[in-house]
Amino acid sequence: MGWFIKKQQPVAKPEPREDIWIQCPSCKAHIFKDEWEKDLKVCKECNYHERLTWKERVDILLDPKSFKEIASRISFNDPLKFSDAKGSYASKAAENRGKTGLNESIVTGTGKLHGVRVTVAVMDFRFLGGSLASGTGEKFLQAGMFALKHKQPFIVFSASGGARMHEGIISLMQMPKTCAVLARLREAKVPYISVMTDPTTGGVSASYAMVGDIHIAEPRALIGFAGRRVIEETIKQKLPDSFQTAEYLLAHGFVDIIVARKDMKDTLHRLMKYCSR
Amino acid sequence: MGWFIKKQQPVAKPEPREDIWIQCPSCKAHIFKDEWEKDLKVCKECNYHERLTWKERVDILLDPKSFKEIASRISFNDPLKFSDAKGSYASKAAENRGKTGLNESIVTGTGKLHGVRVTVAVMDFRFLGGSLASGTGEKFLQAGMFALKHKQPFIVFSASGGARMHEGIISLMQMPKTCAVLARLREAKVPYISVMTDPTTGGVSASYAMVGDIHIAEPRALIGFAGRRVIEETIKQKLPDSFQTAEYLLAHGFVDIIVARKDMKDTLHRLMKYCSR
Amino acid sequence: MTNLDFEKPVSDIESRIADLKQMHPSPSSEIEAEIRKLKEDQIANLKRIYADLTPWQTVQVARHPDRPLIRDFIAGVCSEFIELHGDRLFGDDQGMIGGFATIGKHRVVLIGHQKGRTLEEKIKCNFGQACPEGYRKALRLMKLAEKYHLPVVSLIDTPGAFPGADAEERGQAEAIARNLMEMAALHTPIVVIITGEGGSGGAIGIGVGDTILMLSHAVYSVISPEGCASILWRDGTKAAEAANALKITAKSLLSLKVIDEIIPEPVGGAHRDYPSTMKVVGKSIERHLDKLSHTSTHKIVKRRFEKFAAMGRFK
Amino acid sequence: MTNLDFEKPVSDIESRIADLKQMHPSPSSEIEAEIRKLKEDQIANLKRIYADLTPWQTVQVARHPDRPLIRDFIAGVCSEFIELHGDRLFGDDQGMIGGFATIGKHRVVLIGHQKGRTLEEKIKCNFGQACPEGYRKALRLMKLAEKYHLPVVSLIDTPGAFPGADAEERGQAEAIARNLMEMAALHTPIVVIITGEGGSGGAIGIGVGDTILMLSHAVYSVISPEGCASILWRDGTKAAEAANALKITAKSLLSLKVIDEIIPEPVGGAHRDYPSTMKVVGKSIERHLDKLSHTSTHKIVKRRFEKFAAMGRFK
Ligand SMILES: [Zn+2]
Ligand SMILES: [Zn+2]
Repeated sequence: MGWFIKKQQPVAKPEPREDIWIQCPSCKAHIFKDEWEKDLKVCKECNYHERLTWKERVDILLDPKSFKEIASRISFNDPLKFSDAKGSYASKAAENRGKTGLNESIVTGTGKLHGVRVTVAVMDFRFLGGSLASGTGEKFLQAGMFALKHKQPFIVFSASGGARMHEGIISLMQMPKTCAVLARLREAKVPYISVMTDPTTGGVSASYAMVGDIHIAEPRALIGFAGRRVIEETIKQKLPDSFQTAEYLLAHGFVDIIVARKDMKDTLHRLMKYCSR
Repeated sequence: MGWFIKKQQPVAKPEPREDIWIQCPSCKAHIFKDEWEKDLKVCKECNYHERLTWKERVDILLDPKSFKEIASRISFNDPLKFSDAKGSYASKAAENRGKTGLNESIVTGTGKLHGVRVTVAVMDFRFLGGSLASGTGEKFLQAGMFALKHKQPFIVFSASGGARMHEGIISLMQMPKTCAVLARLREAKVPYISVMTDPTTGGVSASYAMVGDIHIAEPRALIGFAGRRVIEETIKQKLPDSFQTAEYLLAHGFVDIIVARKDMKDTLHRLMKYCSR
Repeated sequence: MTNLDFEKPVSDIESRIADLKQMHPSPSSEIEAEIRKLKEDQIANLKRIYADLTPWQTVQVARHPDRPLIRDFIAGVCSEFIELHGDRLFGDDQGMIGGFATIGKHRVVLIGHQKGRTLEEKIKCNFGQACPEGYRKALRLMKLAEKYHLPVVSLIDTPGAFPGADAEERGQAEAIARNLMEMAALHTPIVVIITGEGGSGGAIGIGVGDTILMLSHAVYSVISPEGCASILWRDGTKAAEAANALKITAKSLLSLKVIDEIIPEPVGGAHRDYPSTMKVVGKSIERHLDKLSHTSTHKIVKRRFEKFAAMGRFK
Repeated sequence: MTNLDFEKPVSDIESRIADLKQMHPSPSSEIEAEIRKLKEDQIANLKRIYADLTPWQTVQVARHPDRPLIRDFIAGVCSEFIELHGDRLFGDDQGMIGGFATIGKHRVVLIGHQKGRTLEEKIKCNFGQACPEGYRKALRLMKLAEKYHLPVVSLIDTPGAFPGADAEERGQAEAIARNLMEMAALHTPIVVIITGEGGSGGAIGIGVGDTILMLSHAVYSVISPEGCASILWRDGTKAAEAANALKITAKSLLSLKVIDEIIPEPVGGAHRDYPSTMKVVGKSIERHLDKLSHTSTHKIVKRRFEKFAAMGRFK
């Protein structure tokens, strides 16, 4: 009865208009901008979780108007007077500040999550690749001390390419610095929840991201210590796509739970109930 | 110039006389009995460490005449009224007692090691294969409590085929029982040194042998949880000879140091100096 | 429902009921009465059989393919469960699972062996035989429980720890041993329930608790009856004999004071009635958590020590 | 002795001395005087060159094939060393070693990277790049030190943590991170000495201490100069430039307050005179252990926190 079936003509795809469509950076599917925003920048086709700005995170995470920034005035410095081929670190960072309105790669503050007072630190990849530097470490420290003082659960969203080499050894020292304050939280039994978002790598993965009471990851987030290229050079072979994904880390025992963005707030709230003493 | 060299006639080996020779159970070399004893029953050809009786251990380990037994009157019982094809457990154990003069698979006591007061527990494989049972656990517990009370380092020589199944679940319960007293020693910072001798397997390896501050093993000792045959059946392949040896455990991170019998006393003495607070 | 050999009278009645139903698509009231009668018979038979199971029969019930597994207990007993993964060292063993759970009004950390229901699951879980990373995951979660003073609820159902070369290589002995010492000293209440098979070191590796409960048709043993038979009688088929000698049933273990309480299963075993099983298990856990919550942690840890220190029968 | 490029004047003099010795098997007193003169020259040259090494030259000295390695320091500084093996979890990494050691009158736990001298050794040690099990072994030993209140002495000499797929799989990031947190809170004194290369996360993974010492020609950096150059300039040959920009020498790090003290090396670098190097390193460690032994643990841990909390230059 084949003759009944009308062959469907391929519909000429409309040229996507940038004002109303967005293309998923991962699967290249075209998605309505409205829908994309409503889905919290998660692709409904492939579950790709796009990187968020700190503001977008806070808006998703905290009760409306509850966020109050901590250590807001702390800003990057240039301890080594560092310059590279493309110019000075100072000017590059200043340019970044201009574009993002950020003083550093992290924003810290306090607010309410379903009514529970929490301290948060949210990295923003737009600021020099979310690199870990003096300002980042200091803001982290001050937020941590605030959490300690007020016994508020400390929730940290990581998004980082690693240490900021323009600050040389000083950036490396932010690893023990941030972990030192977390040791204090641990001693005081103040909950610390680490949320790893895309990407959580290098010095951030090897410091505060990996010493949480609970490790959450967003789906498909890149998480790892060494860079893929470096590892491939070391082992002289190609790595599978699954390497260093959130799912890979879950399977290898370093992530407690993978949480989709839309469930993040509720899951954090549920988890905190178990860590209240 | 080959004709210079006189072909050596194979010397007809004298038939070894059992009264003056001993044959190494491992490499089959014939060794003078005197030498064998002088070498503490270690083969100078292949470094095989023969199993020792508790008395031989204590003589090697402690200063002369310093040993005083603890919990000496504790003896095996027969909680399940267990019988198998070869007869009752009670009669088998009694027979073993007759042969070895032992009440149980472990002898516990206190003494001096190069002048340092220590508490020791020494297993004896001759008593029902050094199996872990109620009496073993109770003697271990009492020795541990003695070490705790007197703040004496607790040194345990394991030699065991595992739990004594004739005591059923009760023998299994000796695992948490012995570890419970070790938890108390840990809390009080009383040093606990575990020495694994051939063989340290099954329930003993999965309890007190593996939770020491320091793990010593005698060379080539068999150490492991599951039996070789069971594992080979599970994985459907033959295991190498090196599997579950002291050297294998060292390589895999579960033994701190392999110590030859002749160095055991001095090494323990040196180690204890670092654990004195 | 798979019936076991010794349930033959029950199977027979079931067949007769099925036959009757097939022959009488629209049964008369007489037929209906007969079916009712048969069903009563069936229950009476189950009661009779299960009142007097031999140890070896109990083993078969404890291993029954339809016996409720940890995921069933979680679904039936917990109003919330958030699974947490991984040992933070090597892997996320599926043979041992755990997470935050709410039972009644109690927030707890729940851990336990997972056997898996489907073949695929079973393979992933090593048929409930946990690896070192499983014991280390359980320990990590127990330490988390201790930190936030959540009680630990530990569900035991394993043929034993996995006897693979890789498990050995990664320190199966060390992992179990460490758990024994850490659990002995854990500063939070621990309730243990043996729900199915309590297999040797693999069971005790998460089995050190303040209250040890056991389902009425579960078993708990230092060695499997088959293993014991093959060692002692050089004949694996003498498992029934070994099961007898080893004293592995809840009743025997209660009299040996190795367990504190028996949780009675519904008629015909837990696999015949999940809802009732869950209800009685949930209530029992709650009751013991209630009790423990009224005792100071210091006293709990002290009593736990005394409990295990007292285990043994010697002269 | 391998001479480095920038040591050409020294090499030249060495050749001339060798030539003279060859030409004059029984040298006259004049020739002997000339050789003496040349040797004085050689030392003067070494002094001059080493007084003013560029950062990149310092890197080459720090990586010199004859530079003393951890086993040399142990042999030269400790009157006793009992090596302890393994992480009790997975393995016994040769890239990180440790054990009980006696330095002067101090009993300590000593840990540190091992690079290996021969090619065989180097391969076993991953060229000083430790794996997760190395960091976990170090942590285990540090916890043992804490238990018995032994100070920790940590010797740093690594190009970085091992960047292999297996190291990643077993949690290189977690292992380093955990050490950072545990070391920050360790209740016993920690003396850190950067003896050669202080390579990034691999170095700081055992580098959190109360006193951070550094040999005068050692380097300590967030990234290797080559790595930095290839990222920032897309040109690995600009390593010298990167070394300059990164401020990786002892002098720079002292002024940045990342280290507390420079241990001066003998003329021409540690590799030219082991005995003097060992003497000065030993004395320095002893002096700092003496000092720390007079401070309460509580205060030490508090100061360690403050030390690292103060690290950073921000606006
Ligand atoms: Zn997509
Ligand atoms: Zn031999």
